[in-house]
Amino acid sequence: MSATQQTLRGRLSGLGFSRELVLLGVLLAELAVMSQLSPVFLTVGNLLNLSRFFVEVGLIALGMTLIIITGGIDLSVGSNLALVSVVVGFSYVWGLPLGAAIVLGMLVGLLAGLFNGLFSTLLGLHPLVVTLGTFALFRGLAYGLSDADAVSSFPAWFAYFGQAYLGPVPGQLLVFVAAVAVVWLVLSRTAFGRYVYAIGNNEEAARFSGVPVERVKVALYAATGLLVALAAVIYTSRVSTARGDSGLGLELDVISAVVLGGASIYGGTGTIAGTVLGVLIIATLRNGLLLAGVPSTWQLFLLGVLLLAAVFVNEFFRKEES
Amino acid sequence: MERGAAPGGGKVPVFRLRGITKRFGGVTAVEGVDFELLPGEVHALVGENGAGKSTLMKIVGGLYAPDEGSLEVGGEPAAFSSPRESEAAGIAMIPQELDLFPELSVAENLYVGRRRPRTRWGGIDWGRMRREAGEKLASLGVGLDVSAPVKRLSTANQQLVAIARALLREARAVVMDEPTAALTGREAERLFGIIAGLRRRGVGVVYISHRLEEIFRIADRITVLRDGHLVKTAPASALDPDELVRLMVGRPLSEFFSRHPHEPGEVVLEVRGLGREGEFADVDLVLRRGEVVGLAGLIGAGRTELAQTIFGIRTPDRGEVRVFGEVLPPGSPREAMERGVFYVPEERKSQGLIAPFSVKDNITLSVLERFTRFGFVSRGPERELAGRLAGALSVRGGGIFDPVSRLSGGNQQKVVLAKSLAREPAVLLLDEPTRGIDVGAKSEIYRLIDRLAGEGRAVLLISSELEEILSMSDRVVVMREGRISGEFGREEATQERIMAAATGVRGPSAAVAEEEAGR
Amino acid sequence: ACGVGQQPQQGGEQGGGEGPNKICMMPKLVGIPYFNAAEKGAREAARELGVDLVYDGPTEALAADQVEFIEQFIQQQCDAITVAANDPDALAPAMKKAKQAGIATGAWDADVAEDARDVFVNQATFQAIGYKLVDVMAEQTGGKGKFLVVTGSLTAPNQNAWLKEMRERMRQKYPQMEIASVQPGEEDLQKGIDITKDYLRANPDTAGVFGITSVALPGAAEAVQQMGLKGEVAVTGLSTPNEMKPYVKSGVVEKFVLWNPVDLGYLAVYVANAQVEGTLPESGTFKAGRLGEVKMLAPDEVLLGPPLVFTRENIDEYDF
Amino acid sequence: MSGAAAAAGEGRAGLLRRFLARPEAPALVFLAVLVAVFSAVADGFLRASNLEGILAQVAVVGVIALAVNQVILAGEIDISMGSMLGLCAIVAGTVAVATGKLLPTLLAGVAVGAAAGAVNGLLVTLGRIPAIIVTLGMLYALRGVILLITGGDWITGIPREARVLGLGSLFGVGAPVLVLFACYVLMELVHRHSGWGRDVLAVGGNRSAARLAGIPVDRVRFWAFVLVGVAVGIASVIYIGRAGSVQTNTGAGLELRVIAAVVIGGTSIAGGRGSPLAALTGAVLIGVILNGLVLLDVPGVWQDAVLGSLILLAVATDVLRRRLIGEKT
Ligand SMILES: Nc1ncnc2c1ncn2[C@@H]1O[C@H](COP(=O)(O)OP(=O)(O)OP(=O)(O)O)[C@@H](O)[C@H]1O
Ligand SMILES: Nc1ncnc2c1ncn2[C@@H]1O[C@H](COP(=O)(O)OP(=O)(O)OP(=O)(O)O)[C@@H](O)[C@H]1O
Ligand SMILES: [Mg+2]
Ligand SMILES: [Mg+2]
Repeated sequence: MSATQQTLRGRLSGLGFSRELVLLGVLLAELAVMSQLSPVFLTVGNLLNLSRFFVEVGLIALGMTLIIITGGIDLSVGSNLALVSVVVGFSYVWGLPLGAAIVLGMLVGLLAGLFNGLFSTLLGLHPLVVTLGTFALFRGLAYGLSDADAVSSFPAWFAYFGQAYLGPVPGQLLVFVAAVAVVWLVLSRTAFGRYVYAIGNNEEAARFSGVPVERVKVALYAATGLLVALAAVIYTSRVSTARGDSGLGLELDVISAVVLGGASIYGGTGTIAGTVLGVLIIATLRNGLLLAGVPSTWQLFLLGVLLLAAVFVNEFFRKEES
Repeated sequence: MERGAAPGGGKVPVFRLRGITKRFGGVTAVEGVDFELLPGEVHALVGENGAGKSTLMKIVGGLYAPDEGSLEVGGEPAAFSSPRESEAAGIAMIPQELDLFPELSVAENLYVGRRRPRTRWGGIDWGRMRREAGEKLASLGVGLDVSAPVKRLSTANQQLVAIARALLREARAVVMDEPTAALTGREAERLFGIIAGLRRRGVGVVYISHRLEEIFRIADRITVLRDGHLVKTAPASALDPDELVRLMVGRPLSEFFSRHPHEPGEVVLEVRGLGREGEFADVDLVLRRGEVVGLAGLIGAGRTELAQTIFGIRTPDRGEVRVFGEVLPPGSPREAMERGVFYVPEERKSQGLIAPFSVKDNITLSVLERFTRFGFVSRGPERELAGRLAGALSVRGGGIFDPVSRLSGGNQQKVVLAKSLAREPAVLLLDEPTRGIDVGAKSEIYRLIDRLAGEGRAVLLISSELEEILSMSDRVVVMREGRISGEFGREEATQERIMAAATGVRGPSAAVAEEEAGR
Repeated sequence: ACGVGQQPQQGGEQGGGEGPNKICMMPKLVGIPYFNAAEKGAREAARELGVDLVYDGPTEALAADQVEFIEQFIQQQCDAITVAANDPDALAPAMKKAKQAGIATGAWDADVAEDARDVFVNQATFQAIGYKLVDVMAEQTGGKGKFLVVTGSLTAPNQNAWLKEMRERMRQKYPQMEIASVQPGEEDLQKGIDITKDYLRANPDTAGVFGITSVALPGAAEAVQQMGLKGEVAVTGLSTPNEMKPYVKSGVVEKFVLWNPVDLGYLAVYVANAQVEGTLPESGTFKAGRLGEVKMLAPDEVLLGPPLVFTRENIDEYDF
Repeated sequence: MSGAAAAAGEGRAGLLRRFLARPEAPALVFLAVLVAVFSAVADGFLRASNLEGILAQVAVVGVIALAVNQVILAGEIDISMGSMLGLCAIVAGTVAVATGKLLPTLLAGVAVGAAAGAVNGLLVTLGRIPAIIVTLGMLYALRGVILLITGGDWITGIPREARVLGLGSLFGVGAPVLVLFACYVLMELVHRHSGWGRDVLAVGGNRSAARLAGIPVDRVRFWAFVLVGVAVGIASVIYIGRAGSVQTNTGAGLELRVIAAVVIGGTSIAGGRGSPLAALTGAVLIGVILNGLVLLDVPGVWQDAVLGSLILLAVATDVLRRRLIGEKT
């Protein structure tokens, strides 16, 4: 880094350029470019409609943010989503009332998360290793239970979860906004949130300070399981199908959004605002490119390049750490 | 070593700093400081915590670039942009904070970043490496399994490895930043022997320490820093301890150890037959209200393990701990805290503090739930408590909202203590609470310990400084190889008796036995 | 105001208003030869008809991604949307939404739920394919033996339907033929090769291997070739000719089955355009450019024709 | 192990402890148990051709895992291998079709891989972007590049001469196995006997201390990423040799399989602890499981579930090891 760069960076960060502000800038720039590429893009209708496609990733990203702040990771979220979806669909087909099936699905999602948390904390194994195992296990259970078949004969009211509108606003957007508010409050205002950061920065010192490290971690994985289950219900309703290959590759989408939002996979840093911006940046990029008629083969390339560029800009503005 | 004589008959300094200034953001760590190190001299660098000693030496070590001022090495201007360049110029550092590679073996730790011995085929000669490492450590009087990973070693042994690492290089200057902080008297003595050897060979040694008696034993010259400024550089013979303290603190220190013995009250903590496989066994211990009990012992005696087991960080294999007569559930620090037991760890960096957290967040971490309403932290009272405790312990170098990583070591230690006070514990287990702390802060901490005892709390003071133990304790318990080997009342406790109990041998042969125990 | 599936706003300007018709066509995924071939046909038809063709889809065969594309097509105000569905039901809500917006809807290659589209362009019935595969295999193995089936993804509905028809054909006509195992190749060439090899090593009595996707078949053929079992283990299935040419030429694969995806894409555009123009008949036949008269199987189903069987003799005539 | 000489005089128990202290011990034990179980219940598992087949199948993942192992040991991560393998295979395949020779094919694959790895390394070290983001971005970007340059068409008809690394054999042992073994021996030498190999451990174990010790931390990390690229290049030539053609989704999902191999083998994801043998063991372990699933004819829909359970069981073995050597918390 040259001296001029450093002073520029120093001056700008002196002006209070936080990570989130930079990401906001990236998002606004993106909106500006996309609206030039497609006239439909910057319409209220499109933007609201677009929200229906990031809510599932967004919900899971909230939980993943907290997990990543503690220095953990959960690779099993996509598989868990499929498992919950299949449980809801097939328990309904096998005769459970749909309401009960949904409750059962939520329970399964929660238990799956709990399993991740307990397995890694009780046995002292890195969550990456454990969730690599459950990544295959949950997916396999989803395939096995559904026998690779699909269910789509849901009653009409099930559509509310993923296809309802309140006025012009998609229902799931409201769910997402509520979830963001709750998780943001928990992370920034509660003792639990402080513990999450403490664990991520120095787990041993947290333990010496009486932070219930194991309990916090298990709670996080379980809560993420629950968020995955919520996302799974919305997803199943949105596509009105329950099948074993749902959410394939979802974990990468979620992790992309979280790390773009500034969370470090080494733990200790990350914010909800950053994650939400990360989710929005990726979602608008995909939507804008589609509307602009950019072939999807280009999108992968541009997504990768943008991810790098956004983070590079972000790092550039970040305060120097000695 | 060949060094030409400079005009005027003086020697050319190994290195010389002129007008050095270094700022961190708004904080000026050192300002306009001159410092020189001559070949074959031991130059002590003293000052309060945060005075800028480490910062100044990190500039010599190539870790920081100075904002102003210049550096000369062997009479030539120099500028280091990395530790590597500093090393190449013949300067070896023993850093203040232990920085080893926990998964690598002792032998390998000594060779990281160095040229490793090679076999004829170009591979690494592991046999020779282990042999040489063993010899180097043996010269320090340490017998360690050099193929064991460093993470298995106690702090003291890790410190010895760090020292051996620096000495392995044939350096012209060795900078030692508080090398004895984690050592007991025995190892410290060995180190002094090594320093004498270095000096004979014409190597310059910068010696940073808060232990004044050490300074006067080994230093040729003393430089005093205060608040980043140079106060004085003088031959050691021209100073006396009181004068030195006055230079460091800026005022005379009236009473160093403050202790007002009280009548011990009821039993607060009772340890019965506590044991952990391979660490300690059959420990019985009683702490009473208003009592300070010193826990002495050699390195590896198992004092840290015992204290951590009482606190619940480690789970005992046998025995029980009672607090106010009730059995403490084993293995739960939270439960111990609830019942009024608190442990102040010896490892400040890894166990005591969350470095990026602010002073406030560190102080209140253990009591956070007290400030929560409906799960939310009420920030007013939290800030109030943190401010009050930081003030009470006179934490300097940053406000309560600054990250604790920005404070000097001693001030960090005060934050750790403030954190323990936040819980208002009935039993306080202090593990080396004054390690790396300046005289001023030390005396503040002694006053604090006295006050806590006066308030009716029970204090277990683990320390490797015998003087500290003797001056502060109502009772001294000694551990040897995981067992209690002696207990002395205030009147009976003497240096000789404690050493005898710690080494297991009485009388003049104790020193020989110590040698034996080291193997 | 709360309603289900009621997307307010928008909806394209339909019918042959000013400008060319805009047809949005989606494959299961982009970036594989089969759908590239279909695109070739579609573009040819679009040129002939003078329509504006948008041909795009996800880079992975995922129904959820396809839903997103359909929503975007609606935003882009297409006149017709026709899709090759990765899941019949998952795409249904989005397709219904398109319908409500007044867009002509259709499916090609793989159907969506019947009530979610106006018409389906069927390349060949499940029965025709399943039966033909078994017949081709029976020819080579004398109508008996145990068989391995390597599929693409476990959940692909059309593959499950073909399997069902294959079993049915064996039960009816070749009682001595038996599907001993179905293994998922996960649309991964290497994985297809590996599981075929593993299976054949463990079950040397296997008479033949079906590879029923364009990735699974070359994988199975490669495995048999590498193990030197040419002539002992018969291989057939569904795939595209360019990928299969080496194996047909070397004799590992005698025959395999498919329809012509170029023609399929071509037909899908003709049908979609006829929908927009309102010229699609309810029954009888329908004139589709160079394909001539094409049969209406039902009022909402157009059939491309019987499956094609590729052999050493005819394979060089095709390039896709 | 070569350390055995130093352990002379120690009893059997000492040797056992020494073995158990090694990072790959749990995976090795679990692998042994699994092999025993499969030999008993699966006909033909123990046949030489099957065992050779397993090794040949894990060659691609194994060769890459050996390199990724170094990245993880250095405290970094690389998840771009899947797309990188696809790109290398496309380029190497094209060259193979054009030239019909092994050497240019290999050079092309390795060159492309090394270039991609160098980009990763530069972005991580000079760009100061966390490796997970760099390689995630590359995962997407390179897959995009593949689709853009091929337009989705396969590369078919790769001539036999260029497929030697996939199809050839020496003394009845397949070329993929030989290449895998050669790479393993090489990495073991690098790991134990090269300065870079030891520096990797130091950097991963304590990066700031490594910097203090004068290790050129950035250079060490950079070469780890390049090494992955080179390994992917070699693996891509094995791949085209074994597959005979290249599809555009070649390597999709490979990154997780490789990382699974490395960490299940026992290399710590936190860096600084692990060995090439761990990566190899992990790769073989997964290969054995997958092979067993087919031999036992586990229904396709349940295969992932069984795989997942066995992975969890394998990693849980580590707890047993810690109990045995008395590591306490
Ligand atoms: N990296 C840093 N960032 C910001 N401030 C720093 C940094 N390092 C040191 N300081 C500040 O510089 C001053 C000098 O610190 P230094 O560590 O040199 O003190 P010291 O004399 O070594 O103290 P101690 O005896 O406690 O080790 C302190 O006020 C400290 O807070
Ligand atoms: N020479 C040695 N070789 C191997 N392990 C040792 C050695 N010395 C100490 N240990 C390990 O360290 C443990 C004791 O560590 P430690 O030095 O922290 O004890 P302590 O009595 O608390 O000393 P202090 O707190 O003064 O450093 C022992 O139980 C032992 O496991
Ligand atoms: Mg210091
Ligand atoms: Mg101790």
